[in-house]
Amino acid sequence: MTVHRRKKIEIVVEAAMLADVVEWLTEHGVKGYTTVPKVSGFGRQGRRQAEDPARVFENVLVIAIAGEETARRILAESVERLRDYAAIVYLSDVEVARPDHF
Amino acid sequence: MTVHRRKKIEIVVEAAMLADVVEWLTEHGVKGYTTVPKVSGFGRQGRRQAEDPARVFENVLVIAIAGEETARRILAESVERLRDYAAIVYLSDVEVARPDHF
Amino acid sequence: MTVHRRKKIEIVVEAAMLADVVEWLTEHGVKGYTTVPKVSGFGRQGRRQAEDPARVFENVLVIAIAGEETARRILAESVERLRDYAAIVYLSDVEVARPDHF
Amino acid sequence: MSELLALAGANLLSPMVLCFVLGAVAAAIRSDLEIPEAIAKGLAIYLMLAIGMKGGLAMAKSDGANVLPSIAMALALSFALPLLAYAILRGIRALGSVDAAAVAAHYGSVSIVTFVTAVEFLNGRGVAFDGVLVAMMAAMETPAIVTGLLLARRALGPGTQPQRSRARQSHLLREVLANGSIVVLVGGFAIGWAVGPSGMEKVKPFIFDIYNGMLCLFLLDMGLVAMRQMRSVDDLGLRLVGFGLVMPPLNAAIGFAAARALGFDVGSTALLATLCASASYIAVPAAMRLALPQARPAIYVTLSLGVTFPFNVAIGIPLYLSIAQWLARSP
Amino acid sequence: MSELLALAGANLLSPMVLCFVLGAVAAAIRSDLEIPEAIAKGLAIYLMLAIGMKGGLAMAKSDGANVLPSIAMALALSFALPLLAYAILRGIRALGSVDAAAVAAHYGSVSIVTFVTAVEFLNGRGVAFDGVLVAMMAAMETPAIVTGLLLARRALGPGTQPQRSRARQSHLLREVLANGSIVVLVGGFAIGWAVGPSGMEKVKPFIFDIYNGMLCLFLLDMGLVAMRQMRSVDDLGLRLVGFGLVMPPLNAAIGFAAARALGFDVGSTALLATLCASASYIAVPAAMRLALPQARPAIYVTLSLGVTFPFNVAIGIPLYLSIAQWLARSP
Amino acid sequence: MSELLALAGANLLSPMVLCFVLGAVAAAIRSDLEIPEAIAKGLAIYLMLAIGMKGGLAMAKSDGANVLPSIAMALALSFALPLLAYAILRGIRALGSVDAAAVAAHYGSVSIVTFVTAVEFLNGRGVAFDGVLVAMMAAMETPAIVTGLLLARRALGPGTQPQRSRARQSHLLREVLANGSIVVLVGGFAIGWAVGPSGMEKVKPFIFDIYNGMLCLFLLDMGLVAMRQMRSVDDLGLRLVGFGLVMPPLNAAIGFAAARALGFDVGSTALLATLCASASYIAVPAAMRLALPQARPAIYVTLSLGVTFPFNVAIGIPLYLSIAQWLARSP
Ligand SMILES: Nc1ncnc2c1ncn2[C@@H]1O[C@H](COP(=O)(O)O)[C@@H](O)[C@H]1O
Ligand SMILES: Nc1ncnc2c1ncn2[C@@H]1O[C@H](COP(=O)(O)O)[C@@H](O)[C@H]1O
Ligand SMILES: Nc1ncnc2c1ncn2[C@@H]1O[C@H](COP(=O)(O)O)[C@@H](O)[C@H]1O
Ligand code: NA
Ligand code: NA
Ligand code: NA
Repeated sequence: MTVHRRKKIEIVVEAAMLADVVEWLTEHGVKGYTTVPKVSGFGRQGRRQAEDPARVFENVLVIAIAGEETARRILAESVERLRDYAAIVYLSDVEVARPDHF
Repeated sequence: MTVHRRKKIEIVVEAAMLADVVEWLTEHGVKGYTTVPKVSGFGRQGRRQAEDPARVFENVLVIAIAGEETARRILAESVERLRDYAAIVYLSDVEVARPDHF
Repeated sequence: MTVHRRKKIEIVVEAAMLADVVEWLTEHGVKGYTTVPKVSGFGRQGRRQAEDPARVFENVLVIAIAGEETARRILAESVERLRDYAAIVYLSDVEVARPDHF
Repeated sequence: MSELLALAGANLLSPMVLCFVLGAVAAAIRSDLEIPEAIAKGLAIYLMLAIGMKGGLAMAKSDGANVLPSIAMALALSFALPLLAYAILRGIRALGSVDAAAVAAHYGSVSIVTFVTAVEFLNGRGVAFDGVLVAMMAAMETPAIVTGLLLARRALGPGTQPQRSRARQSHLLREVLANGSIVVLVGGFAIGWAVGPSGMEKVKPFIFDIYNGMLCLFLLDMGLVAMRQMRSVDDLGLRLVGFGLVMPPLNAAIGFAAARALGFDVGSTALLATLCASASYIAVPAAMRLALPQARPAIYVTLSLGVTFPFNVAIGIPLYLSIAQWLARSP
Repeated sequence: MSELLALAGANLLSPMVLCFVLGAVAAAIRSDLEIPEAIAKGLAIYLMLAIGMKGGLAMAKSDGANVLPSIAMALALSFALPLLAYAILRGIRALGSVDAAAVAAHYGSVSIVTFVTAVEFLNGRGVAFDGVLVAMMAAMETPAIVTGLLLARRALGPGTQPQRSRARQSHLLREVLANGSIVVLVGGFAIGWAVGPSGMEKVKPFIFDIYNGMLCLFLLDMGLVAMRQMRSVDDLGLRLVGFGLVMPPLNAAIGFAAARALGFDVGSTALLATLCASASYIAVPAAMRLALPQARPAIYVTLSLGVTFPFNVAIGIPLYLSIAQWLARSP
Repeated sequence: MSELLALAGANLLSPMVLCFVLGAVAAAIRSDLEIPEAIAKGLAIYLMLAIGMKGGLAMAKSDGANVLPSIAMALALSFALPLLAYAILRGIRALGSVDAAAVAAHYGSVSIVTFVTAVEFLNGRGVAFDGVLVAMMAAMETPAIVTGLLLARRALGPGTQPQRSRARQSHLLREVLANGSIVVLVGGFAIGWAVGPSGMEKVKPFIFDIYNGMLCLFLLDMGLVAMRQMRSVDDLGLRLVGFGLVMPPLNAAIGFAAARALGFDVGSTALLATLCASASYIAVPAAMRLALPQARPAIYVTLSLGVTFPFNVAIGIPLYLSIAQWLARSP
């Protein structure tokens, strides 16, 4: 079996921005994504605890597997795009078997 | 401290298949696994949104740390095994401290 | 854009230990972390299934992006620190755009 | 006809059905209204338990002579109904054989919520019915799945189907035979029967008095869910939507014949027709997803939940009652 | 004054308010007590539906002459109230203009839970009020958001604001116009009005009889939530906390004037004052987080939920009723 | 004996206990029936609040003379009972000392659900009891944890135990002292006492009328949970299972002696015996997991939830009542 290298983009972002982030990823042509809801955390913006009444303090984790170039463009744009929001973005290397899927 | 290289196998798959995937990983001798429920996403099969009444549109994320060979075998088999299902599989490198655990 | 290398620390640990693990990460100077609740799994301590009445069998997944040295110190300490608990720890490489955040 | 309209109008003035409408409106204006999944499931379990207990209590008061033939009829109906649905779907060339088999299984099985709505509709008009209908509903849920899978197996041919692993097979069997809703329904039935009127007195305020109110909340959620699913209906195409609207009355007609054979009264006849006309959207999708992954859930969930369910609630149930009343008058 | 204390004392002896106190105590001693989020949301939906239905039923019994002027007044109040809050916040130099605009929007809108508590308080003392107040509450929820955003836009200047993407804009619009609570409230109102006394009879045990008990559980949760939020109050600074305590009576004063203009009775006057005095902590934070990410949620949520909400429940509501009674006696 | 069987039989004919049986059967046939965790927690909070309020109301009507001695006795029992359990476990060489200490803590503490089931059982037979039992239950929950930890510390020796971090220690303290269930129970008790009969009248339909029905749903869930836990019982070995069946009557015997010392009536005696006989399966496991990670949860959860809890519900409670009645007749 030949394996193919792709990049995994992971974004932890406040839940209110989920629709926006997904739209943005899609504009960059990712072929899919996965979202994990009700995530909590801590960062520059302090403690963010999921399941508050207004869902203002809930994070989501968004995962997308994509080509290296797409991933780099998303990472570069994220600096500007997510400036005002609670969010982090990071990339890592993954191997997949079906290159056409990602 | 010496660290040891292992592979992380990640599988996003429809919730209905969870028991099956776990059985399959176990057959390959993984010593453990972790499952994250109520995951949503988008892929070739379109939008999949967790928490629908029939749980037909819910995904789970399965994570297993294992040796390189095991991981490659699982990745290779996944192509055939998960063909008809909403699913993706990818591998990445991790470092662990207690090699006997994985 | 220049990217910067960091380490991702991932810890799957029983939910009762969450406050403790977070305190420990913070002592090591991580600037942030993310927690995914209601995670299930299997390992040396057998099956652990989230959502039991006493929450004794629930796991959480803790993710922290940090510098290489911090990550290695956390991995090394984890052996002793989490000996008695259901827990695994592993590291991987990630790339970030805003080095001051992590 | 005017009688039917009057009935439908009266139906729409109950708070329960208006809550369904409210949910549908909320979804239509894309409100973010959401009943938490846990609440919806809790309400469903409550309704199953209550309806089971009420059925059992009714049985405890009756002689129970017709139980066995009724249940045998229910099993036979559920096994047979998918054949008609499958023949129609293939006849109008609406779907390939695997998708057609999956959809057919849904129409042979039943929608518990449709049944609950029908019961409430009868209660509102003071129409009585036999407690055995609850047992018939339980009996009709699963046989259709077997027929659907056999139809699919024929289409796929031997060997095409991926080998079932042990875990998956046992999971499917549990889904089908020990489905949670059915266990609560049948269990509630047995409890109501066993403890009788004096025992049920202890839980009357919970099981009887607040029942309509709980139903309001549940139907609010069903309105949301059904209308949100209806958004995908456009993707189905005209032929499939037509199927989803024509199949319920056709199956209801078979239900009328069966009711006559069993000598049912007006209320029981209307309920059996409703059971035949309704399509499952919880138990069967879950089973199909495991046993027949090649079939597309976007089709079968949208058809049963987005087309047939609202049709039955708005038009079907009053229609089936009118017909049952008309049949009772004609010898 | 002694009358006020007696009122407040009586208020504290109802199981409902004591449950709020219990929640607050549990949070204060850092108990791990937690009402699951799904339960809290389910209770909120129940309360909205019940209060809507009750209001609609009251409307069905009254002549409904004052509906239109009342709703017009509610819209005007919600549009205007943020201007006062903004002027004060900027005047005392407590906040920058963006944060001030966000906070102002919260105080122009309403807190549904505060309203529910006030209704229960009036019921406990046998004070009647007009069903139209429920409609006014619904009308007051969203206009303040528009005013707040306009204030912020002026502060940010043209071009400074990040371009809204399509997904975000449509999300905001839905938040604001089809907010789930409002839909259930208005829908319940319409249902109660449409089905009238005979229709509501069917759901009386659920909607009326167990209402106070459901309110107990809900207020238990609100006590927990409010007290936990109060822990962050120290970070606000004296000036902001003062604002959170002084703004409610100021807005209530405007409410009294409006009630007089509409010719309201004692109970309706107290309720309108309560609506003006209360600050939103669910709908508006959600909208602000999307439309004005530069404003800090730690400020606006803590102020409305941690300062103003407990003030209104403990002191404000009895105070507004006393004043309404005093106003009714003075010509 | 025949009286006991008749009692047990009558017990099994209440819808509440039959719902427990239904849950157990559903788990036994491996149904996928699941009560959402949020619903189960919501029901538990409701039951705690209701039982607390009922106890407080009963206290408000009585003279309250025996409150202090009763609570002192409850504290003493909970401190002392783990010593017996520990001695037996070590004596029969069933467990190492750390696991034995953890298990012992569970048997000194109480199971609230077992208590609730016993109360319902007494109500069903018209047997009265003192409101102070609710306060005793609250008092018995935590002292046993302290004894268990002291036993374990002795076994581990100084220095062996990992240093507790600040976060973990304060977490444990909160678990133990401000446990959510206890806060709601004690708070409900205080509220019922404070508002008295006239105040409680406002919440009667919710707290009293639908109580049995809510209990049905809750016991359905407990049946599921207990039976699913019983699947792991095989791994315990015969000696431990024997312990889980013999310990309850032994502790009950101590409860009978204590009840006699306090001069309790029949119902209160049966309830105190039940408290002593029951083993915690929510509060204590959570505390042990933090404070004594070396002990194995698979042992202590399975023993208390999978062996002792079903034993008490099916056999223990009717047995303890029979003995209490027999004791009352013998001078
Ligand atoms: N170093 C980090 N490692 C892991 N997650 C982080 C880190 N920093 C921030 N986060 C997550 O990202 C969210 C937003 O971060 P921030 O914008 O820094 O407040 C936080 O609430 C965390 O969930
Ligand atoms: N490129 C991707 N990156 C991340 N997750 C994906 C990707 N493609 C698919 N997924 C996830 O895998 C599930 C099944 O994918 P598919 O079989 O392509 O529909 C989707 O619902 C997503 O949760
Ligand atoms: N090899 C593995 N891969 C992924 N997750 C694991 C692995 N081993 C253990 N885990 C997770 O870590 C938890 C504790 O592991 P253990 O301490 O080995 O019981 C388990 O319940 C799993 O959620
Ligand atoms: Na059918
Ligand atoms: Na206001
Ligand atoms: Na005990």
